Amino acid sequence: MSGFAKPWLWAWIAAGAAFAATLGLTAGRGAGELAYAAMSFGAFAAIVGMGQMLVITLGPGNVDLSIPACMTLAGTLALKVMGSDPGTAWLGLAVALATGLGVGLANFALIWLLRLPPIIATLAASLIYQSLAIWSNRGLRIKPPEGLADFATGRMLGVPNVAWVALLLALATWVMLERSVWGRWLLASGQNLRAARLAGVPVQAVRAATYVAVAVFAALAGYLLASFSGGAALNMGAEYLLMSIAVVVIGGSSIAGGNSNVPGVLGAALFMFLVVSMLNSYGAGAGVKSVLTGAIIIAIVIAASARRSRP
Amino acid sequence: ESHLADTADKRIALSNNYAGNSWRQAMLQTWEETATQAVADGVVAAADAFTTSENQATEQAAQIQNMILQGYDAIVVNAASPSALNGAVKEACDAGVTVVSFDGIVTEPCAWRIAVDFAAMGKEEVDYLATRLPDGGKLLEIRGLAGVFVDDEISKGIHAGVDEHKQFEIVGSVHGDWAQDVAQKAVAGVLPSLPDVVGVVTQGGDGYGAAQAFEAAGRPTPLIVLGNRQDELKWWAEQRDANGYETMSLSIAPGVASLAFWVAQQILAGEEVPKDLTVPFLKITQDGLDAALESTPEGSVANVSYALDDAQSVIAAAK
Amino acid sequence: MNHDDNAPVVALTRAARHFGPVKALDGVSLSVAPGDCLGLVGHNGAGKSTLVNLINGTFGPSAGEVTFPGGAEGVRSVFQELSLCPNLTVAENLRIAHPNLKGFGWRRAARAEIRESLDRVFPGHGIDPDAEVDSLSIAQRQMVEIAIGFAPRGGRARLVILDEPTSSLDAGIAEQLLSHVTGFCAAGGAVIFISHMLGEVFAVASRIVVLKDGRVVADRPADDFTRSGLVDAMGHVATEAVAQQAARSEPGAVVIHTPNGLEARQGEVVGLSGLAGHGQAAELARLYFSQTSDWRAGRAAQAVFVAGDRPRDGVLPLWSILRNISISVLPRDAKRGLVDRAAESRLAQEWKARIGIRTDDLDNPILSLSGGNQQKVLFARALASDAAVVVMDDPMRGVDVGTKQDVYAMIRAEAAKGRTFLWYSTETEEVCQCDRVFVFRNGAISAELTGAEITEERILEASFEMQEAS
Amino acid sequence: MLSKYRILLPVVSLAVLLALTFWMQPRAMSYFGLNLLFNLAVPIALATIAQMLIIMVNDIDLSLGAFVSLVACVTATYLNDTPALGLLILVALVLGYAAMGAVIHVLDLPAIVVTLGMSFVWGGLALFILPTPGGAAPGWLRAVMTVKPPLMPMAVVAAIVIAAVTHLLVIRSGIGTVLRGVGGNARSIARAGWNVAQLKALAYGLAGLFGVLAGMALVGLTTSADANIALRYTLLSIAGVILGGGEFIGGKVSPVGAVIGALTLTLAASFLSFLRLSPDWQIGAQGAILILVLTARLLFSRRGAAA
Ligand SMILES: Nc1ncnc2c1ncn2[C@@H]1O[C@H](COP(=O)(O)OP(=O)(O)OP(=O)(O)O)[C@@H](O)[C@H]1O
Ligand SMILES: Nc1ncnc2c1ncn2[C@@H]1O[C@H](COP(=O)(O)OP(=O)(O)OP(=O)(O)O)[C@@H](O)[C@H]1O
Ligand SMILES: [Mg+2]
Ligand SMILES: [Mg+2]
Repeated sequence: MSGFAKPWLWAWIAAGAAFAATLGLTAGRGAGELAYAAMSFGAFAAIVGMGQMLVITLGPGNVDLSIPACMTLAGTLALKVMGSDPGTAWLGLAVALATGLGVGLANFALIWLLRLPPIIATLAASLIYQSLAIWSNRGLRIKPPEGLADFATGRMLGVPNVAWVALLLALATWVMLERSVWGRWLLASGQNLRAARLAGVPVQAVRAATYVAVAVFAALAGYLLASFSGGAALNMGAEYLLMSIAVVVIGGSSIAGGNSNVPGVLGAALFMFLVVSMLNSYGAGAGVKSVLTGAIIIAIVIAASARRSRP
Repeated sequence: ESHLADTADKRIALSNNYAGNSWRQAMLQTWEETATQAVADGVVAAADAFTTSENQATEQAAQIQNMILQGYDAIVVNAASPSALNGAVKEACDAGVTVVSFDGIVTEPCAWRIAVDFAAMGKEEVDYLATRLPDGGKLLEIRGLAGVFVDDEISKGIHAGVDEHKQFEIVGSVHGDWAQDVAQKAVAGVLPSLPDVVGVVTQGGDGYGAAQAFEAAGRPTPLIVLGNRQDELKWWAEQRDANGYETMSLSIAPGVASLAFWVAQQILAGEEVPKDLTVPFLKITQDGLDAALESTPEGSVANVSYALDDAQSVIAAAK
Repeated sequence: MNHDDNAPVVALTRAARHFGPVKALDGVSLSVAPGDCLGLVGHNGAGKSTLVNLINGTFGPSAGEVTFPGGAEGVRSVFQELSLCPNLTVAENLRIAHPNLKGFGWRRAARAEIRESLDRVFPGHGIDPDAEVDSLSIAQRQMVEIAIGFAPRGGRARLVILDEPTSSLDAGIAEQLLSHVTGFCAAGGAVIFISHMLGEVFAVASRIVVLKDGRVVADRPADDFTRSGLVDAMGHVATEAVAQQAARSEPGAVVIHTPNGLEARQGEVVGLSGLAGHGQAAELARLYFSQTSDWRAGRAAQAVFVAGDRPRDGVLPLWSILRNISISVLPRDAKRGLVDRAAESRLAQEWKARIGIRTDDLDNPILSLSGGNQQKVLFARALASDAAVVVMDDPMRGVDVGTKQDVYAMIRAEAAKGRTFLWYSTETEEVCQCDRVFVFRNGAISAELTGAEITEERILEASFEMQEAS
Repeated sequence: MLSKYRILLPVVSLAVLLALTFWMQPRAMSYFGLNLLFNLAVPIALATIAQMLIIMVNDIDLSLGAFVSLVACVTATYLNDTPALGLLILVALVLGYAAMGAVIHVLDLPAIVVTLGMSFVWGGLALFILPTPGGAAPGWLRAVMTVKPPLMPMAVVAAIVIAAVTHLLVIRSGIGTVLRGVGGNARSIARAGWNVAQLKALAYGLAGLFGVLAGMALVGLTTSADANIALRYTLLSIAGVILGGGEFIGGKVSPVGAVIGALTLTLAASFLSFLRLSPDWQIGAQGAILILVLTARLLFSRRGAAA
């Protein structure tokens, strides 16, 4: 909203600082490479992060813990259907997105029909999706069709294709949140569901659409990641559970709901990659790396919130 | 042969803590094949496999306790932790259950251990590099999951190897969590700040990811010691055909589960079996590559299945 | 404790409180002595709640000072917005306000104390001290809060500040409160009584202070005021009896018919009455939910809702005033799903002027408005839409007299244009302005009154259990 | 009124599950069997109580699993080798938790974020202490966790004691009431003159204390530790609180329910292993049973109360 200091700025500042610190080691050599890698890998975090952001915007208690399982399931099914055959990329995409749609609807059915708290519903459902992924393919790694793999690892105008996808998606999400009626409805539902309903917002439709959106985003990320890394693996989504939540909050979205922030998610996605790279480059051990990552996350959140509460 | 009949009414359980990668899936597959055959042949009454929903020692401890309750005669366990299951394993032993651990072994003295010398495996990687790159150079190490026994052991072996071969220096070390997408990401992040690297030492399963990261960064592909996943082997074969790339693959065969099954059966049959057994690791060289590729299903891992004879010879070797 | 009877309990000298550019209080001098019952009145946003917060120390004054010559203990506040812990029981809520209740058996002591206080203020209240506040009606919660205010809590209440305590109580219970306040002051206690119901203020206050835009414009004994004089002092021209019954149009077709027997025609203002908590609010909510969907919202909503319980049902707290006004009409003005921001701000400006929302910038957060002004925003939200049915759940809660008259007129005008209003109110006076009234008792309709039948007596009669036979 | 139903559901689900387990595995119906079924539930119950104390003040703790792991590492190393230093570290950890609560309140930070960050910090510290699994449980701790009391196995006795103590602390005591009030309406607590920062520090400090107890109990059972040993306790404890009738916001929690929730979760996993499902579906079945148990909440939820 107008008049506020920009909470998303901090994520970008932190990303920039981590970038600079890494390059400090090499006196600037490898800047292009590092930026390129950050954009490639940040893209996946950004895509799932934006989905998670939409859900978190729905208000306290709303979060999707089935993102990793959904990524894995979508990636597995898509690659299985494609079976490395050329020209099946679109078919695979359709299968992945349909998987996301199904997962999202199933999650929402649990939340709405059975009135389970979203945290528990998505956690429990994710175990089932995991089983489905195991059952469908028993962990066999099928290679993506060559054209698709080339697209996923390729670049356009010096920017990775996956980053372009994330960017387009971010643009669409931003327009949806900031300019569309749906966005207003989502933000209203996140502040006070009952008040929103009484103000005429079709809250269940909004919630359903949001849970479907996060699953579709996750499925797309799973499809791209599997294509990017040469096949789906049963554990390929694992690190995106905490990651998706971290990029939302580092990006400056309010965890209390009703307020969200697309540019912040992008900055935070880059940051999460760069900070690990920085610590790796400085040769930090696993323990130091973990402690510093945690400390930096907290520092960013404090900085962003201190700015916000003193307008 | 006479020992087979003695165990016809015995029941064996497999306690597994993780099913989320192709190695474990192949392991479960091998177990199932061995078990189905053994039950059909009347060797044992049952040989059921159980997997926990989370890769955690606490869940596996509970799982072992349930197996005790279910009255299994032997529990074959691939442990999430070498020591955190000791309480549950002790309880099993006290209840008269035979416990055989493999791959991820347990330190509780009452259990049997079918161990792979992970440290030796790590050292052999560097030894191999020393033969291929006598001038030495800078190495990148890709580790597994922090805080896990196997990761620490292999890494220790690698560092011991580097200490021995002074011409090598490890200039970067990242955790790839034994997942190739994670390894790819970690390597891509650290590469820009690294000088030229001549070799990559891995823990298996992450070599292909490393190769992709080098390619994406536009760097020449160094000598990467690979694991046993089919996609790694295939990539190796492609590189070999294209430019004569030469390397080696070191790993543990998931089929060691079948070895553990037979060892458990032998113990139940009353055979005298030493507590500590060793299996060799699976090594694929340039010459064996094509044969290995041929016998490995698409997308799976290179494997060896063990039979009763193998178990008997491993036992005999340890005596 | 100081036993000097003449020393005031609290004294404000040129106390001021600014929120940025807003001068909520602008140099107020005031003192309250034991035995005083001070009626505090003023338009919405005049600074009454701010004054309360200065006295109870929620925030300090920007200038001037607040002193307690006899010490600050025994000064209690009952806040405008309900402030109990809903997850605790009634007795446990007393424990929150009474930290010295300790040790084994504190529950028994707490239970006894709150029961005694409730019995004293609201005889026959029927509230179980072990009931969770969650399970109480809004009126019962208000009663509990008042009872906690008057409870001894290890000492004695010396000054009780009541900020619109009767806004959700029905007439009978409000009457009990008023008589308790009178007795309390007669026994040497002091009370600051804030209300927009001038009748109540005249009934209890020994002295009336009128606030206007953060300043005291009148401070005289209650007897020196007349009702119209008081309204004048508050800064509104009395538009008493605006067009009473005047523009009553011919009612049209039946647009609403519920299984309970509630019926409304096009262009009608239908009142729901009866004692608080007898199912009116539930009936309205049911009706509204049946008219609208959880799943779809078309360009034009069939019904809109004006909430009385603002934090629970109305306000979207993170948003600006502008966004709070426009939320219900977004689909109507949208172009291809995108919000038409120019139309949105035009609409909000228009309603700010029409309904008199006191703010200098519609982009301010809604929570910076006083309670009554937030209520106006909710009215604006509903009336700005084209919905044929307007459902109002006690919407005048905390709205000042002047604004009320404006809103009554607006409702009449809209009804004349063919809209139907369903209006639940705890104030019989308001219900009497309706075309048709349904009186509720125990969740069912006990009487339907039209035209000349709508009188205070008939409504009261239908509200209470009457022996039909005799 | 609601609080009475709140406890009913967990009790019923546990009873049904227990009956089914006994039916399928009569061997479990013994002193020995009950102990095997439930002894690993003891640390989970303690962790669930810790999580409940945080949820009680409207926050959520994503760092609990990492924290319990850290405590386990400290217990298996310092507390065993140099008890005084070990104790000092554990006390410092509890104080650290209290400080975290105060900071969250004073700086008005979202707890979910801070605890997410802290989970990395605790995890890193645990890796420092135990880069590779190991350590050993102090003898006395091992003795406590494997003691064989008469009549009832240790696991059952411990569960009852934990439930009783926390019920007295959270539901019956005055300060517990105020802490629940913080979850219900922090503003009114502040207006009544309480220092909410102190109260939050107290709630977090208590949570830290129960987290420490959980870690110690765990090491007493497993005899050694590793840096990842209890990571799943984070989600498990949240599920336990909800299963036990607690709610995420509004200070509505039940300690007795939380303990029962922890027992139910543990039992659910055992029950499934008795079913002998195909390995492919073993993981999914855990999810299914969680959904099934929670679906019973529907029977008790207020119909029509939601918008
Ligand atoms: N926290 C705040 N920030 C900014 N402005 C505020 C704040 N609190 C009050 N105000 C402003 O101070 C003025 C006085 O508000 P106050 O709540 O005292 O009015 P009131 O007389 O109680 O009105 P009502 O009868 O509507 O309750 C209003 O203009 C309001 O917008
Ligand atoms: N919500 C509850 N859950 C479980 N048991 C309860 C609950 N409320 C009361 N009890 C039981 O009922 C008994 C009587 O409760 P009651 O509150 O009347 O006792 P009290 O004497 O007022 O309290 P105390 O002396 O502990 O302060 C308690 O000892 C307690 O065991
Ligand atoms: Mg006010
Ligand atoms: Mg008011």
